[in-house]
Amino acid sequence: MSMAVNRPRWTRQLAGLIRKDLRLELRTKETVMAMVLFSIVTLTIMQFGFGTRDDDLTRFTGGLMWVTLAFTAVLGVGRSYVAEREQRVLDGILASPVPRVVLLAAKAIAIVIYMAITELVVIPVVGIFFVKGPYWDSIGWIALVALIANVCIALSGTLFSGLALFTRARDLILPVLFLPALVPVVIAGAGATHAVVGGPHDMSEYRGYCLFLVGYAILFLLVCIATYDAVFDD
Amino acid sequence: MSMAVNRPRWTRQLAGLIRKDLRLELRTKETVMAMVLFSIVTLTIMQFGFGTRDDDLTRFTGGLMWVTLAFTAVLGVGRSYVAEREQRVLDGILASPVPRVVLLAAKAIAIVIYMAITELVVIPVVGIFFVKGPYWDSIGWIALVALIANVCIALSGTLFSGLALFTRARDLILPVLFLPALVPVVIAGAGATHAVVGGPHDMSEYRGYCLFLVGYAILFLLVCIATYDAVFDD
Amino acid sequence: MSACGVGHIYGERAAVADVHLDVVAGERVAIAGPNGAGKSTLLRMVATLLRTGTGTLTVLGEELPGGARRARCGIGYLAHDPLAYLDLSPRQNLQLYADLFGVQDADRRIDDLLERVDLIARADDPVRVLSRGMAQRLALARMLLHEPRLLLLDEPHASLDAAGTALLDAELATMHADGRAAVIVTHEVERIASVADRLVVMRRGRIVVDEPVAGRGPAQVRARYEECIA
Amino acid sequence: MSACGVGHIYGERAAVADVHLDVVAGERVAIAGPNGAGKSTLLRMVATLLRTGTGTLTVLGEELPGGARRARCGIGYLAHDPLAYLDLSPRQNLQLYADLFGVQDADRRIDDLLERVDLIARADDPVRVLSRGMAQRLALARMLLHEPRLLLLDEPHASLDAAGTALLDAELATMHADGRAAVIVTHEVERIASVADRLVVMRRGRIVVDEPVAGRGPAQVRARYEECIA
Amino acid sequence: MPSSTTDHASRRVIGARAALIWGVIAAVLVTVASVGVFLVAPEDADQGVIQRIFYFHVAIALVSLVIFAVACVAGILYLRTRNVRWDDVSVTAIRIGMLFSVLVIITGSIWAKASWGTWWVWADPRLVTYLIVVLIYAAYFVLRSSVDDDRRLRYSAIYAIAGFVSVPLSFYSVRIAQSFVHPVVFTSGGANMPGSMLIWFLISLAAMLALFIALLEVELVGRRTERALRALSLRLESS
Ligand code: HEM
Ligand SMILES: Nc1ncnc2c1ncn2[C@@H]1O[C@H](COP(=O)(O)OP(=O)(O)OP(=O)(O)O)[C@@H](O)[C@H]1O
Ligand SMILES: Nc1ncnc2c1ncn2[C@@H]1O[C@H](COP(=O)(O)OP(=O)(O)OP(=O)(O)O)[C@@H](O)[C@H]1O
Ligand SMILES: [Mg+2]
Ligand SMILES: [Mg+2]
Repeated sequence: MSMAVNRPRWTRQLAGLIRKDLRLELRTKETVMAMVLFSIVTLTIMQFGFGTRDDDLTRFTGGLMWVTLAFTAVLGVGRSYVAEREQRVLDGILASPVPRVVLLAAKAIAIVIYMAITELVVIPVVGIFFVKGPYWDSIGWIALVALIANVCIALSGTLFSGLALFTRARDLILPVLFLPALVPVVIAGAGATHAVVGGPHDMSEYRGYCLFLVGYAILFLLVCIATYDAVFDD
Repeated sequence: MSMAVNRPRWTRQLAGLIRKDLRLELRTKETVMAMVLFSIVTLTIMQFGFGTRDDDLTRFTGGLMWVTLAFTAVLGVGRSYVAEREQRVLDGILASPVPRVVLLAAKAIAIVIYMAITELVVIPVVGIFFVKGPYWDSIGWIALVALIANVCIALSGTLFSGLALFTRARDLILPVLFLPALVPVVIAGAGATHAVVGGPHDMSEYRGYCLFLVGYAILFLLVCIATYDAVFDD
Repeated sequence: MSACGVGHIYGERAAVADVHLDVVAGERVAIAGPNGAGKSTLLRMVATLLRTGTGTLTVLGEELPGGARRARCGIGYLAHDPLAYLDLSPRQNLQLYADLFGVQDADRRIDDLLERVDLIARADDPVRVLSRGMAQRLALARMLLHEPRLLLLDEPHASLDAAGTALLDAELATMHADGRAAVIVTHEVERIASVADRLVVMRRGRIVVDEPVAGRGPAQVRARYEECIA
Repeated sequence: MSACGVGHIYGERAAVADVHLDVVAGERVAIAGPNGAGKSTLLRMVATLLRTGTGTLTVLGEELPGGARRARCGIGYLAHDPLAYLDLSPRQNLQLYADLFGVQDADRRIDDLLERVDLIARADDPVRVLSRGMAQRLALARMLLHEPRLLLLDEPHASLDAAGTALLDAELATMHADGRAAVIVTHEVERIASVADRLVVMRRGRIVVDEPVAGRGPAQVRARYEECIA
Repeated sequence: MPSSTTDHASRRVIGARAALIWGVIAAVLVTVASVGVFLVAPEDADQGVIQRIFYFHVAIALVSLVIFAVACVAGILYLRTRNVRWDDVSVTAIRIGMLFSVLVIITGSIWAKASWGTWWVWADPRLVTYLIVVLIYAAYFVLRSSVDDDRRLRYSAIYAIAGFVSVPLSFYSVRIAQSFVHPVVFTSGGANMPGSMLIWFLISLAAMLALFIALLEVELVGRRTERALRALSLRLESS
């Protein structure tokens, strides 16, 4: 038999996959809304857990913010392949000539978008409720860390959610795989936030943490490129 | 046509359902293990968020412990109906003559068991890593609060996971409905723990929080009995 | 069972409308009809899984929804999906259902059934790794477990091989004698002559034909069916 | 496609063992066999969804697994499940697959196909609310979307009504002329005479018979099949 | 095939002899190191006898990082070749790595209790990042136990690679971020210790490496034998 006909372009495949994710999101709508709600509830619950013992939580701002974002990320990433799995459609995608790395990229982009929306709410809320002292002038710096961190989260998140996809207790496996990988992000994120919040900016510390995050993202990018083909390769 | 034959006893149904849950658990085994690991990872991650800024976390012991347990509960409860939903078996259960309240009870009991196992690990770990000061002599009191709290968690958890079962974004709805319901549990749990840890026991405060939890459990029991039949009623 | 003016509306689409259908003990009724005619929806209502929107539905002498729990004891429902936990073995799945239905002497009965559907060699593998036809056999065993007096079968022949089909047909053949009843939804019209006493054709949520098939051959039934849906 | 000594072992169970099968352009091969014979497993390997454990498999001139991506462009795979997102509409699902396969002039082609499988009226409802047969029609449309040169069909007639079946059979009838090939797994042995040129019977993971069916009638094919698996 | 060649071939495949040789080397080196560390090496002026734990703590710690690197490389090789033997190496290495890292934490904690007066310091990046490494590799076993067949091997390999990201991060972050209390001896400028200590330290290091290789070989022999037996019984069954 002769060669197959049309060689699809990966840009179109990527766009198609992202459009699909966003359409599902629009149809079920509550995903992003619930991520936002969840992060606010988490902040509240931590406020109750810690705040009652200590009135000024400024010192803990970074920690509160990034622990919350980490848990929200676990939640959001946990949904990445839910539709594919529950509705048994993955075989259809895998039987199409789409490079596995494009699948990864599409999911990663969706995660970055969802996380960014969540942060758009969380970062101001933290500022309003927890910080006593200067905050708003450093919001640009915080946004920058968040941006880099989102890339880390998206890269590691897609990889691990791809792995968790066919494990038996997926809902539990994912946080167990993913949270430890997020610990460095939490530390660096909290550190960087702390460096610019509630007092004089410590830019050298801030830069150090940001570089750390960039390194982490690069390392994970390499891992993803090296392994992602194998994730879906039966 | 005449009446149907055997009227099954609800005790046997309950036992059968619990056995099924535990068998699934044994087969996939890592569920409890993952809950335990998750709680440890959560403790660690919160430690990173806060510990690096404050060396003695004794004041926050209760908060750390109960925030961790709350998240673990969300995770564990999230699994309650995963098998039924993903594997499309719920119709089989619902087409059998089992009272809906028995379904609730079976799930609730399974959750209590899983939570108890998790606490068996979390409570000592917290003692080892976070508390500077007396802890082990009040471990019995902590266990008691945990027991009462587990009942609250199980009752509200089954109800909400039953509700979430039929909404599309289950993974997100559950934490968003369930976490707020856990806020009182976290406050009371943390308060009671704080009353007996790291200093002289304050038994009247402890008793107050415990009574609050008992009240909360009773309240939820009533809500469950009143609404559960409606949850599964198509 | 007896349905009187039964209907169900999803959103704004009437999936089933004004259906009148009586099935007496010992009778086997086949329901056929184009895709989307409302056959599965009707079956789900009789199986007490979906409330009727209009009309009254009486199953095994119990009026729904009030008597649903009692009716369920006597209903065997076979759905599109096998309704089994994929991570449990066939035997464990049947044990669960035995508990739920209060089956007496469960272990013996489960072994019997597994033998009959030829799954005994795979009785302890997780259902996840069974082939599609094996899962369908398990669904058959599950349906028969509690000796239901009314069988509701939604495309029961799907994925069954020759042996499985023979088994199912044999089971349906004995129903007459014990006074049990069956409602069989199927697209394999040729089979109807051998598995049912009555043919009901549905179209767009309504019953358009309801007549006995006694004495007709497969080709005649097929011809009659095509006439109905033309 | 050409399979040479192909096998796959799940854990310790050989689902498919030492299969030799050649399908040339324009040929339609039906695979039949008892439940659990390994038919679906074989099909999944040809569809590049499962790696072969042993042997070499060449599909559309590409050796697997190396050439899998190129081979996929020309394969149309119809599985037990419809492989569609339940919360998207049929049209949106087809749009996604059109992007993945790089289909030219996608919108027109999608409308055409929806028309052909008679889903145009439901093109914008979520797949979740479609009946089982409608979902199967959507799966048909999805499979044909990118004009594959090799069709792999796993029990394609399941849940289809008379009209749907006629549609599928008509599609299969044109294959010969355009030099496309098809492998059809089915339990409805009587249909084989009309949809296939060759009958392959599998048992316990092996091919036991592989012969042309040209000129035989349904009854003859059925008799031959029963002889094979006896 | 004549049975003697089969025997010979399978023995080579199983590799029992290599295990034996490495076992002997490890035993000798560990004995020498123990004797040297406790009887010969000079006593630390500030810390006294507890300082001797240094030789083991640091050697085990460094080797544990090497082990995880081995697991990562074996994972890459598995994905390349799909040969089960590489999965064996990877999983066994991580098992031993976990054992070693628990030993690191135990020896470190004992030392910490003696010299810092506490079992654990949360504010120290060395301790904390190492704990992350341990947690990450603990999750490896959860992942492994919850998938079957080919997927198990593939996922394990992928995770062995992804998990390794934490190791260089942990190693370098300490050197960049300036540890809180935990000492850093080996810097880009070399080792900051007297020669007499360095010799015994190097011997301990060699001993721990040999111990790792010996344990690895023994485990591998066990796994290969088991697999050979299973293949044999399967062949007997089918024939
Ligand atoms: C539970 C606590 C501890 C853990 C988890 C731990 C972990 C480690 C690890 C992973 C290394 C090797 C990697 C590296 O050098 O970056 C290391 C090296 C070392 N540890 Fe520890 N350690 C602990 C406690 C201690 C204590 C209490 C001391 C001494 C006061 C100590 C002294 C050293 C020294 C001197 C080195 C070599 C430093 C170097 O490689 O530059 N450690 N430790
Ligand atoms: N994921 C799996 N893991 C382990 N064993 C499997 C798996 N999938 C299938 N099997 C086994 O492989 C064998 C062949 O299965 P397969 O699905 O190919 O059969 P089939 O011929 O399609 O049967 P059917 O007609 O029932 O669909 C069966 O014994 C089945 O139990
Ligand atoms: N959950 C639902 N929500 C909305 N509409 C539904 C739902 N389920 C079914 N429908 C619609 O009800 C109608 C009847 O569906 P039903 O499944 O009963 O058909 P059917 O006769 O079983 O068809 P098939 O032969 O294809 O299985 C269809 O138009 C279908 O789209
Ligand atoms: Mg139907
Ligand atoms: Mg099959």
